Amino acid sequence: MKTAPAAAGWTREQMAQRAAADIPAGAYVNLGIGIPELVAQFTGVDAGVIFQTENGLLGMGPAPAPGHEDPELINAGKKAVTAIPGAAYFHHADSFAMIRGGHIDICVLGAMQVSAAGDLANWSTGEADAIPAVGGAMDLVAGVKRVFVLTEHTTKTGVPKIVSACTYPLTGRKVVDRIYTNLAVIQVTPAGLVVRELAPGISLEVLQQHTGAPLRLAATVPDNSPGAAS
Amino acid sequence: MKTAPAAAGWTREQMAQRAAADIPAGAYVNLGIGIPELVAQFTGVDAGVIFQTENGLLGMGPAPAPGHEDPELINAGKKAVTAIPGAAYFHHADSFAMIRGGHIDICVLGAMQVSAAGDLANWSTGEADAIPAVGGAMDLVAGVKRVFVLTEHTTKTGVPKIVSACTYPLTGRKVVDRIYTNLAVIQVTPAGLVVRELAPGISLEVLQQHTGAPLRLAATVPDNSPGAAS
Amino acid sequence: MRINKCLDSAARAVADIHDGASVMIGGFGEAGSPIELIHALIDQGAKDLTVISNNTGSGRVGLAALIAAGRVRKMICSYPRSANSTVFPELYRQGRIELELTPQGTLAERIRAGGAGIPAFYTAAAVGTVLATGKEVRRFDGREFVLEPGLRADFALVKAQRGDPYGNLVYHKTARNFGPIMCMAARITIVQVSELVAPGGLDPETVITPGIFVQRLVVVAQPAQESRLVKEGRSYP
Amino acid sequence: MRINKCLDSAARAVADIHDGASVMIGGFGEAGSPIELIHALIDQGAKDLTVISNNTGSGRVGLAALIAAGRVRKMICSYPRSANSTVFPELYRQGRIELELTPQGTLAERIRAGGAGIPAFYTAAAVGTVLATGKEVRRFDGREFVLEPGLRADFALVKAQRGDPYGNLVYHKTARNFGPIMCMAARITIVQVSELVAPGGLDPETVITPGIFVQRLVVVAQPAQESRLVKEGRSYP
Repeated sequence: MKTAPAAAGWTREQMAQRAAADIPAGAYVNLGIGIPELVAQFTGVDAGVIFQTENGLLGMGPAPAPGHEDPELINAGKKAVTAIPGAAYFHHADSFAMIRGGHIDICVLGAMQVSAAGDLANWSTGEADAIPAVGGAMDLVAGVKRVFVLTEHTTKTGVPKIVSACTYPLTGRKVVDRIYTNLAVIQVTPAGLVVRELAPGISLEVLQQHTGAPLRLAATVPDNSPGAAS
Repeated sequence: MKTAPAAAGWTREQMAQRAAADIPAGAYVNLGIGIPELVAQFTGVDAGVIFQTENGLLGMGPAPAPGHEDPELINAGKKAVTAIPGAAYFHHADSFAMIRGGHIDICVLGAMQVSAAGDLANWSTGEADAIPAVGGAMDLVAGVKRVFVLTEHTTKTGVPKIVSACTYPLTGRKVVDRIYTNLAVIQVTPAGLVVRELAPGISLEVLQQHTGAPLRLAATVPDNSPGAAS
Repeated sequence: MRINKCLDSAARAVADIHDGASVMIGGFGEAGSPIELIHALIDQGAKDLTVISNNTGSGRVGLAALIAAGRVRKMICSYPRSANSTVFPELYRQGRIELELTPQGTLAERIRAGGAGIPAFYTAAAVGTVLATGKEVRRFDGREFVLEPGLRADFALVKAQRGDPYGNLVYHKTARNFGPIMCMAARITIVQVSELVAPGGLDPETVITPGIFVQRLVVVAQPAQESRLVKEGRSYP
Repeated sequence: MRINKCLDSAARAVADIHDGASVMIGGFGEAGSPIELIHALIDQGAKDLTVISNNTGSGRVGLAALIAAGRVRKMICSYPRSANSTVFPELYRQGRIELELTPQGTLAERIRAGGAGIPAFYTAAAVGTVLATGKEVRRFDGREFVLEPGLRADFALVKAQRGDPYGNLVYHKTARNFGPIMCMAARITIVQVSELVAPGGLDPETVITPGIFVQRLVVVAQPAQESRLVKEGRSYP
């Protein structure tokens, strides 16, 4: 069993797939930029899931075929997308009415840091020469019913992103419900962080070494060990 | 020259026409229920004037021909209307955003009482068994740039509607710009009520007898006396 | 597994409206009034309702019939009297129904705020009048405004022209009125449409209510016209 | 005598934008960015502008070119950095441009409130973060909210798809974004449309911006695509 920065676990696609599996039919979902965008590959309209993008589209479909991009049909990451049959366009105030008003069921966001209390930091390093850019992140975490974080478990240099208390400027306090990383699925509870699932080959001990806040195992955790029947 | 309740002056149509003459080209106008509705007969889209009705239509046209009424195309008085080419429909919050946001240039309203300070009472007698019903009147007087009152000068029993201070519950304080009655056109100014025009055959003395607040004559008043050249 | 919010009857759509529920009911006069949903609610029997609607209905059908049946404890509205409106005035004078009178634009904005997650906002409407009594007054840029709370409800009953199974809606002329904002402000929004189309049957540029704001949809192909029923002297049930 | 808000050039439409003016500029990235109106504003020369726009442009065309020309004293926006965005970051690091950073939904709602005559409202966004510093915090139903002021401007520059002489507008897909609310919130709203139709040429059920919110209209039949200009390394002027 590995212990050090080399802990690998799930791929980005597997992380996205794991998060997608927790999105129930009937859900309206907003996907953040980066790994969260991959979630759309594993669920969608056929599974009863509809994606909202805060720049004014409910019913966002996949990227268009090359050469069919419309520079005025984009997602919040300013990438070309499509609209599904049954989509709707609206302006920014209506879009954030949707978000702020609690109509979006789940948003899946990236993170720089998540605290044991569910605080999220994902918009600024707070450094003096950084250009602060918040976008819709603060509105999303304040308004959406459940916030999923989907992120590598540590930074590229192995520094834990899951911490006792965030050191970066916050996006919101006590807003994160669940954390999906390459190593585990972790639930934020009033009693702290609870590991619901471990990636294959990852033990609680290894996970804890890469985590800056205390973890405990849920009562039932699926057996994802390499030898288990799949 | 007559003095008593028999003071007649302008007809309702003439009152409406007089008010319409003061609506400049380019104006967006909301018309209240009653005599104000008649204003639409004397100005409109060909004069560069567009009517809004607060139940969700910009570009309200005249009543439809008999038999062509649509019970879902109505004005604020719940009468059948039409929509001009170049009209737009919208919902109630957008409609009152238009009103509250100062986008309507003029509204023409009926009145139960108007005070010398421009206070308006037009929604309730305040009696114990009256059913209070305010509709959009308070939003209109608070939001529209200029409020014209169009009303008979007195009640049917000859009681002045223009008073020193309203005794009925207010619709708004210091909101009325101008008053058009069957007897005169009166401007509300910080220095009190100023008569800008007298109906034919009406003297300032007669007007004052039918008015519950002090009046003074404007520097220049058009000669509407019966003998004057027209 | 695709989303499909259509139910096969108005009765099923309103089945879980509970005693004491707050219910927004669309319409400005008869335009946009969801008369078949209201009649289903009368049949269903829920009582002690708080109804949020601009008017109080006319004759003895639709909203007026719901009030006449004694099901409404309180009305929040801007204009509780109109032509052919006798039911509410009678009960009100008898002290048998409560009234929260709100300026129409404030009512609309309170509903929109409720749906948009805004707990309160300031407006100049009603400043200096009896309808501002007891409300916080605050000055911005030298002008006075009153604080008004957002308004939400357990249920909304709304009439639209056309919808798709996702709940996307378009309306008909001035029947749009309170529909789009009430859809936003209720926990469960129930809509009657005259016509149902497949997903993609509505141009996404022209959708007025995005489906996210609608929970249930019922087709009423030929909705009754309230003013005609009133003229004919009909009453419900 | 009928209303006709069309002008024959972007230059005439922006001629009276004064030094020190506040200017809302539509668009989310390049989608909906009124690039020809911005270029006309660069030519016109107004300076010390406060610009309200979600982003700060990219490359050295459009909004980025206006900033590069030193005409913008202050930006109010939610996301001042993006791909190919170098002009704003450089000036910001040099202390030569002011930034008021606002969460995107709060920015949108402040603009909508400004246009709707609401001087201030409460929102939960940014509560407990540095962006709530100095703002009034208030509890409603046990939850904290911050007070945010409505936002108005002297001018708005907006891009739409089609318009009529009364100023009624429809937009194109996600280029709609901030356009409709900025039209509401400016004293003078100037719109470039790709296509002009006669009154009645837009279905009144599908109008997104009613003409009352628009003061001037210019036809730009083939608007430039910002990302293409950036790719080609173009700069304005």
